[in-house]
Amino acid sequence: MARFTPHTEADIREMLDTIGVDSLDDLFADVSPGFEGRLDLEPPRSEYEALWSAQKVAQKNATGMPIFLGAGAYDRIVPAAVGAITSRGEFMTSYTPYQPEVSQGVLQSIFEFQSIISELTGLEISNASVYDGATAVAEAALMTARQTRREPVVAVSAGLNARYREVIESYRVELVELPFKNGTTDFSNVPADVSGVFVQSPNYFGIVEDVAAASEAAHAAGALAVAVCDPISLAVLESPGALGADVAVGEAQPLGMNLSFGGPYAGYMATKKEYVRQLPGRIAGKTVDLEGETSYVLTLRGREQDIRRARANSNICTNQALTALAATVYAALMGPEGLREVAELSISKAHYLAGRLQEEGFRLRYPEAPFLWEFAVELPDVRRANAALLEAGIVGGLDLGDGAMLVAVTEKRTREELDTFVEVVKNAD
Amino acid sequence: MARFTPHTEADIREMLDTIGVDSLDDLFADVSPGFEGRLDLEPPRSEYEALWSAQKVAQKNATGMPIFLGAGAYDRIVPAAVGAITSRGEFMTSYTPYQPEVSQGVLQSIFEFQSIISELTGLEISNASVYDGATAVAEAALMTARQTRREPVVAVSAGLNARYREVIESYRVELVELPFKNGTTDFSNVPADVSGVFVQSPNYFGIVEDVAAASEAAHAAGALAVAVCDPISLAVLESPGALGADVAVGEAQPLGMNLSFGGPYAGYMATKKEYVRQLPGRIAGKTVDLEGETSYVLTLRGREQDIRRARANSNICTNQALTALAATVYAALMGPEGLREVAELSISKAHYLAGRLQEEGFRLRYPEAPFLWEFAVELPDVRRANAALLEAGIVGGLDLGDGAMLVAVTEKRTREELDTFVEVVKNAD
Amino acid sequence: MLIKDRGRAGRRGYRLPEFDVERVGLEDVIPERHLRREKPDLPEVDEPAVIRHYTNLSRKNWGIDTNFYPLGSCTMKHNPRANEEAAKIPGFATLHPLQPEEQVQGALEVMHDLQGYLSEISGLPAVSLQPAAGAHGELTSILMVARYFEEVGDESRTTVLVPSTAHGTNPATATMAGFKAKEIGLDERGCVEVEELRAAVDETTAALMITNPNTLGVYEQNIEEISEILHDAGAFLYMDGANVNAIMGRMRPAEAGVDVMHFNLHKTFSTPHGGGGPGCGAIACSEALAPFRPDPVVEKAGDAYRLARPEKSIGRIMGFHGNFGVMVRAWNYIRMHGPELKDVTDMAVLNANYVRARIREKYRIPYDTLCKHEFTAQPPKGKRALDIAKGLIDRGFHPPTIYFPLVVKEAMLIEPTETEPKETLDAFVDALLELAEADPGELEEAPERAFTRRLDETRAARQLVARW
Amino acid sequence: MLIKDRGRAGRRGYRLPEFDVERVGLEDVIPERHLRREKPDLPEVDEPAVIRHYTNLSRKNWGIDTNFYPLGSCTMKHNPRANEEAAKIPGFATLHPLQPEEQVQGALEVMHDLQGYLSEISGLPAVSLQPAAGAHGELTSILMVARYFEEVGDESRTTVLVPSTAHGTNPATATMAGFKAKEIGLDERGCVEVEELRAAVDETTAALMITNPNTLGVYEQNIEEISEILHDAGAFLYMDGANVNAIMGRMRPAEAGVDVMHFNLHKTFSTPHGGGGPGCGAIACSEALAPFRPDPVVEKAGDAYRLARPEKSIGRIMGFHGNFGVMVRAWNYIRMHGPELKDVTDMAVLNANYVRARIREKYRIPYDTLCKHEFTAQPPKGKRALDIAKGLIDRGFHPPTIYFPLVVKEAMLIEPTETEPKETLDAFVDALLELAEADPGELEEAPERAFTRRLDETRAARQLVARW
Repeated sequence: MARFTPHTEADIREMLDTIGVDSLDDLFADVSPGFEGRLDLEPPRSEYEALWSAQKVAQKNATGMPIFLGAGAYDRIVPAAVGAITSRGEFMTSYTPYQPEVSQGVLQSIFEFQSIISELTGLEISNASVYDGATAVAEAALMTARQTRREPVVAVSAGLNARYREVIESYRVELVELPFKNGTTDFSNVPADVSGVFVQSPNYFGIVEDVAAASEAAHAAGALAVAVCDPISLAVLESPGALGADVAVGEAQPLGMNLSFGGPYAGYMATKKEYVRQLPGRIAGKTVDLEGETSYVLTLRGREQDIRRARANSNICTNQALTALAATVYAALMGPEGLREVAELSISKAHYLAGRLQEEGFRLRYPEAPFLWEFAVELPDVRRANAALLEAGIVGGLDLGDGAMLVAVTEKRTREELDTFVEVVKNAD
Repeated sequence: MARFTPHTEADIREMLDTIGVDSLDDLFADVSPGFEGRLDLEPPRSEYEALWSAQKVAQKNATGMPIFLGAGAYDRIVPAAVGAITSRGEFMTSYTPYQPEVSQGVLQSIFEFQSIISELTGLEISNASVYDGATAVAEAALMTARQTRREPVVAVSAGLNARYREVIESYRVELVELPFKNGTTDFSNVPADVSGVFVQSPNYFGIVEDVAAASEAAHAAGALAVAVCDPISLAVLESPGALGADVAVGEAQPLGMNLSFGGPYAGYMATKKEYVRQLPGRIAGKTVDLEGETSYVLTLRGREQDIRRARANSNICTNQALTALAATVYAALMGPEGLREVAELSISKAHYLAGRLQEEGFRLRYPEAPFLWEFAVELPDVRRANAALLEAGIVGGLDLGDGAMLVAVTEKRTREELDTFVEVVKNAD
Repeated sequence: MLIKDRGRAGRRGYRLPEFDVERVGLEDVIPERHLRREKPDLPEVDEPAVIRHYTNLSRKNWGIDTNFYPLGSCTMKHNPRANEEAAKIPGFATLHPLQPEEQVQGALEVMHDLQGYLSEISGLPAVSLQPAAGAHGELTSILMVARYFEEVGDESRTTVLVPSTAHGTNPATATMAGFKAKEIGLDERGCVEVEELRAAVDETTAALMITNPNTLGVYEQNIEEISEILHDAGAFLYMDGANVNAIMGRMRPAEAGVDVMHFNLHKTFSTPHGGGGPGCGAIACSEALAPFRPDPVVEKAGDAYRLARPEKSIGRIMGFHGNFGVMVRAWNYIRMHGPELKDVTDMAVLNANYVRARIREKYRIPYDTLCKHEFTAQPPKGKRALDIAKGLIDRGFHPPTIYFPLVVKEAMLIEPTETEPKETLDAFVDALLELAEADPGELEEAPERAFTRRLDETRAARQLVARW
Repeated sequence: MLIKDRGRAGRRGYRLPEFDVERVGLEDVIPERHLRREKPDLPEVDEPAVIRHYTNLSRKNWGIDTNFYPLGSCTMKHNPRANEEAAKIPGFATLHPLQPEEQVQGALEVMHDLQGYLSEISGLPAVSLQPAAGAHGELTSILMVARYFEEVGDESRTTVLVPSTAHGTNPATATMAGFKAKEIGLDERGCVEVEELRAAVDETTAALMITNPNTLGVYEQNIEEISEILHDAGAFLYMDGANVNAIMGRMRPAEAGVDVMHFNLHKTFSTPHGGGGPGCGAIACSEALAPFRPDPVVEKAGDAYRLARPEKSIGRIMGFHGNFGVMVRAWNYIRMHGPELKDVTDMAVLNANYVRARIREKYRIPYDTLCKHEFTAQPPKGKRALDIAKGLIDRGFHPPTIYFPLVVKEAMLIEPTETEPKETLDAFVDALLELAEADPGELEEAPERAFTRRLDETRAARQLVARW
């Protein structure tokens, strides 16, 4: 019998009798076409053997080194307390809180997540999270179309993470290109018929963009302004809400999630109260129970697929409750000062590294543009530099393919690592 | 302010005012001699830095290799579910269940641990655990003296783990040596005035001893018979209770505890009901509450130090509740059949290895004696063999210092590892 | 109490490393107009408070770890702890998604293995692991269908058919992918009405989205005929794989003519549901649709694994490669089972049929036939599913899914899963039978032993408060 | 329900690897008379049942993670999760204790560091980490004292003095180490009565076991005079270090004349109490006693660490090197604090004094002076400490230690620890003040909101049932 099924032979016999069939095969009498073979899978491994072999497979990955890759996923500190909470069985093994009376833990934690996102973005309403930053961006694109009742066409620039752009397109939204010059986007000529205008800040190249200008341009065109923001940056940068954005979305991974080869992360989405009906995904709301006690419940369900079916505002069903909980615990541990310090440490270290590289004669791709913790540096041979870095036990930056390397520096990088980076890159030439 | 203290400056001020002192220093006005300096400790590390440096220190240890060391601590499988349970905050961060109304979880888990130990040992009463196997042995030695009202003098042989013998002596108990021949102890001439007779089975050399003979000899001398047993062995060997032992003690580490460089483990102790007053340590008992509901409570507290002080039967206070919980979860996962299979896998693999070594011409130290999963094999140069094994990525057996290596084989060892062991040892000569 | 209310200005829950480079003044590197003026109102709490707050929050929640949770269509099976160990291995957990392929061969091996396992289970030759959830897998599949017809230049395909029993995600997906969703009714057995389908299928049909077994728990016995109807019309058969736990090793969708389907790794392959996610909605498809899979998939070339963009890919649907941590768990689960996945299915179906057989005495089973891993029941006359659900809570059981599928009034969709012992099923049935007799007035008071009483859900919507 | 009662014959909770060598018949290798005849009656359960059973058991328990837990003399401070991470590092968790020294340099470095830290904190030059608990550290210390006198040939030392406030472990330890325990009374401040001590000390005195601050929470202000009295008589001053959380960085026992002491790593250095253990009762001692420390200690020779047996060691007191996993946690904690351990002490003492100052209004404080990290209170006249304790449970607070120290009637020993915020202390005080006014009859009914009502403890002892 299988690994996690409790029945004994006697149990099975008794149950088959109750059902009124003779054999397990009889339970599948209606299944046609039946599969008569045996699944061609490796024989069952015991837990110990499975985990031992998983360890061996994992050792084929290069980990345990300082990482200078970013571009949407950041090697940030994950406090030990985060995993201690998210591994609590009650959080980990529950599902969408359809029965609020026995799901207050998950519901309140979602409410807290929403609150944190609202505070960071300066917008009134956040949802319970979506799959990741890229799908949050794509859902926001669709949202602009629903709200404006326009065709889904959004204005973007090269400053928007190329991967996000691709997902928007996969979601059958048209992109209109805005000019991108000296590291920032020119919002002065937004076409009149777009449903949304997107601004990512810091953008793909780490540079702070003009969210206010984007918002104004969007509104002038009758479109919605969507800001795409790294949540850590919002500890130091003005909130998109305050700068006029209608929607803020982004990747919550920097808030306490492991890199985990790209997922699971969580996308966040926040908007103005007036647009809440077009916001996809779950929302937890505050209410009271029969006895007047404060409690929480999924609300505005009428927007969702399980109620509204073909007319739902999205097909999205699950959120990323557990990774959103990680973000919540992370934000609580850090607090406003801690988040700010994470940002400032990263900024200081990134500027130190950029300065050292410039001293060594390397040119930044956008030397005049204000950046936070990520920057593009031009190198004679990015591949060779990365190979040399790997040799020195360092995971180098992203090869932009055009003679520049996109380098991300987080609070985890030490001065020693930064100095080594410079030395290696210098000598790689 | 320190790392895990919540007070703000304002809190501190307000609290000092309530207390009626001006400063934190004033709270220590009565402390003489005061320490005016600053503790000469390294500056505080952030969590991330502390864990990062801990990783680096841990890398100086040789781990991740197959281990053939035993001699009281065994490299056995620890199911993933064990850690999932013992890391539950309610178990991990509670203390001795003095308040049973809010400690039923710990109390019932202790009751279950006791039950499992009673079942395995065939004895009526188990305590909640003591520090480790060695201290269980020493406490048992003291117990025999109290029960027989004799001086603490116990008869042991070379078959008793040398470390256990040392701890007995440190506890100010005298040892009387019994002859040890061909791998087993001769109990035919136990001195008449000893308080206890000890038999370890399987003994230090892995060999099954005659517990019944030891019991008879003890009783003939008016002494208590104490059996020292690896709990895994009790899945296949007759229980000490059934063989007449009055006390059974041992190391519970093989039941789901990490090797952890020697601790924390847990010692178990079980005895006949008539000797319960002399059993040291906590005991959880079953009772009912006011409403008649089954519940559990620490009982027979009159034996203990916090009630009986100088006349207590031991100074022991804490048990090893969390590691005892690990043993409980482990035993529940394995069940009687699983424990038996752990034993049989180990026995089969150990006999395979012993056979292969003998085929290669190596002699077992006690070729006629029945062993389970540990045996002493004579090698021309044990040090050289171990060095060669390490070279091959294997942690070899224990150098007995007399031309033999004590080799332990658990269910984790694969045939491939066993074959490699043989090849390496053969070629090391 | 909210975490924020446990805070005081100035408290900190985490200490960061000291600055080891010169601290850069924000205003020196960022134009002032970009800088934040007002501090976000986030909790200012210490670590002890965080741990206690969330530990106690968790204690106001049930999960599979605490209670039987027969939530129909969600497959709330036991989440083996080994899976968690596997996902936590640093070689997996700390890998950056953009590390070059030669640095991530182990991760790619996991993905490649898993693609192969899902292929074997479905009988379909091509797999994509990228979708993050079932609904996302549906969307991916239907986008692939759409792209296929674009590719072949067939502009007439504007409709996706959806049986009336379908999950709400199916019609919502169809809409989202740019199709009109059209509903198909049921026959008396609870299966897709074949003649209605036949009449509905025409040159505008892009696909039928079928769930099999369907959300009534009934196996779609005409699936081969259905696939023929669609294929004859040049349309595709998509299968919603929410219920794969009912068929592993017992049937392979490809052999029934399914062209594309999704899996819910968090349902069938035991990765935790996490209070609502993360999941993974991997898809499997035929050779015809394989070129349209999202970017990237994992290929093996010689001894090396690599990420590749399928030739006519619909493009990227996630930021990186999908929910890798979920894949690791499912991979580990499948490796612990191998061909015994068939036993998983057998036991899941046994459990559902056993509960069905036992509650039949007092509950109506609208389609009372052999069910698969779940079945739909109705409360006795005069009782509401909602009240039964709340009454179950007071008896220590998480309620089944209620009011779904929509085609059954007062529906209760019950899915016990294979990891529950007979005693639990018996206790659950006993509670249901007792509730069938309970006084309706009393039941309306339930739950009385939960963490709250019934909630004012209207107020939550009318006076929306979604943040502190 | 017990775990066993969740079982059925034949269920299994864990699958082991297959036999990859020939299966040996037990009867072929072990004489039949040694083989087990009757199967032990152990649980036969599946993993899902195990997880659910113990998860739910845990939910019937409080810990620091769930509730304020001001258990006097136990220092129930927050257990940082970083310590758990450190102990779980495979390079520590999977190390066999008998691996040769060259394979375990990292582990020995941890132990050597920790010895040094404890030495710095105590001011005492030598440390042993081997004792597994406070009581074990006491025993070790007194055994060292005994061995010292044996070594110098002084056979007259038969008595160990113990203040009346001492933990029960102190006199029990003295007895266990072969001494007569003799009690010394208190002065009006709650400190050791110096004149009584002076009169009691003679050539039979081996040591005084003092706790400082003592179990009333009072600092032993005459400790220097006390140590002189003992040293003049050739006896030793042992300090029970249960309360080191009150003095770190504020005083060093060595400078007060302490010769040997123990630490509770699980109290002072935040390793979890685990429902009663494991702990670590490391000791620190003077040069004179250092040669008697148990075997082994860690020494550094050049760049290498090694295990060594002190010259005149009392021998081994644990099977291996002590509770290494606990040491790793304490080591990590100290490395996260460094000299800020002083702040830990300051905040612990602040919290205790604050609670003392606030409850004074209605509770009697028998020795009402500045306390250190804990203090002893008595309920208002007519109330019992037990009832107050049970009333606290209904209000969500774990009770303090009650009926200890024995010298105070109806004692309540309250230790808030430094990791609790002012709000929690205030709520606790408010509850205490409310209970001071509560109707005694009602209080006897408490707790009503716990996991059980009050228990029949007499029955547990009279009709002993300690197993299934």
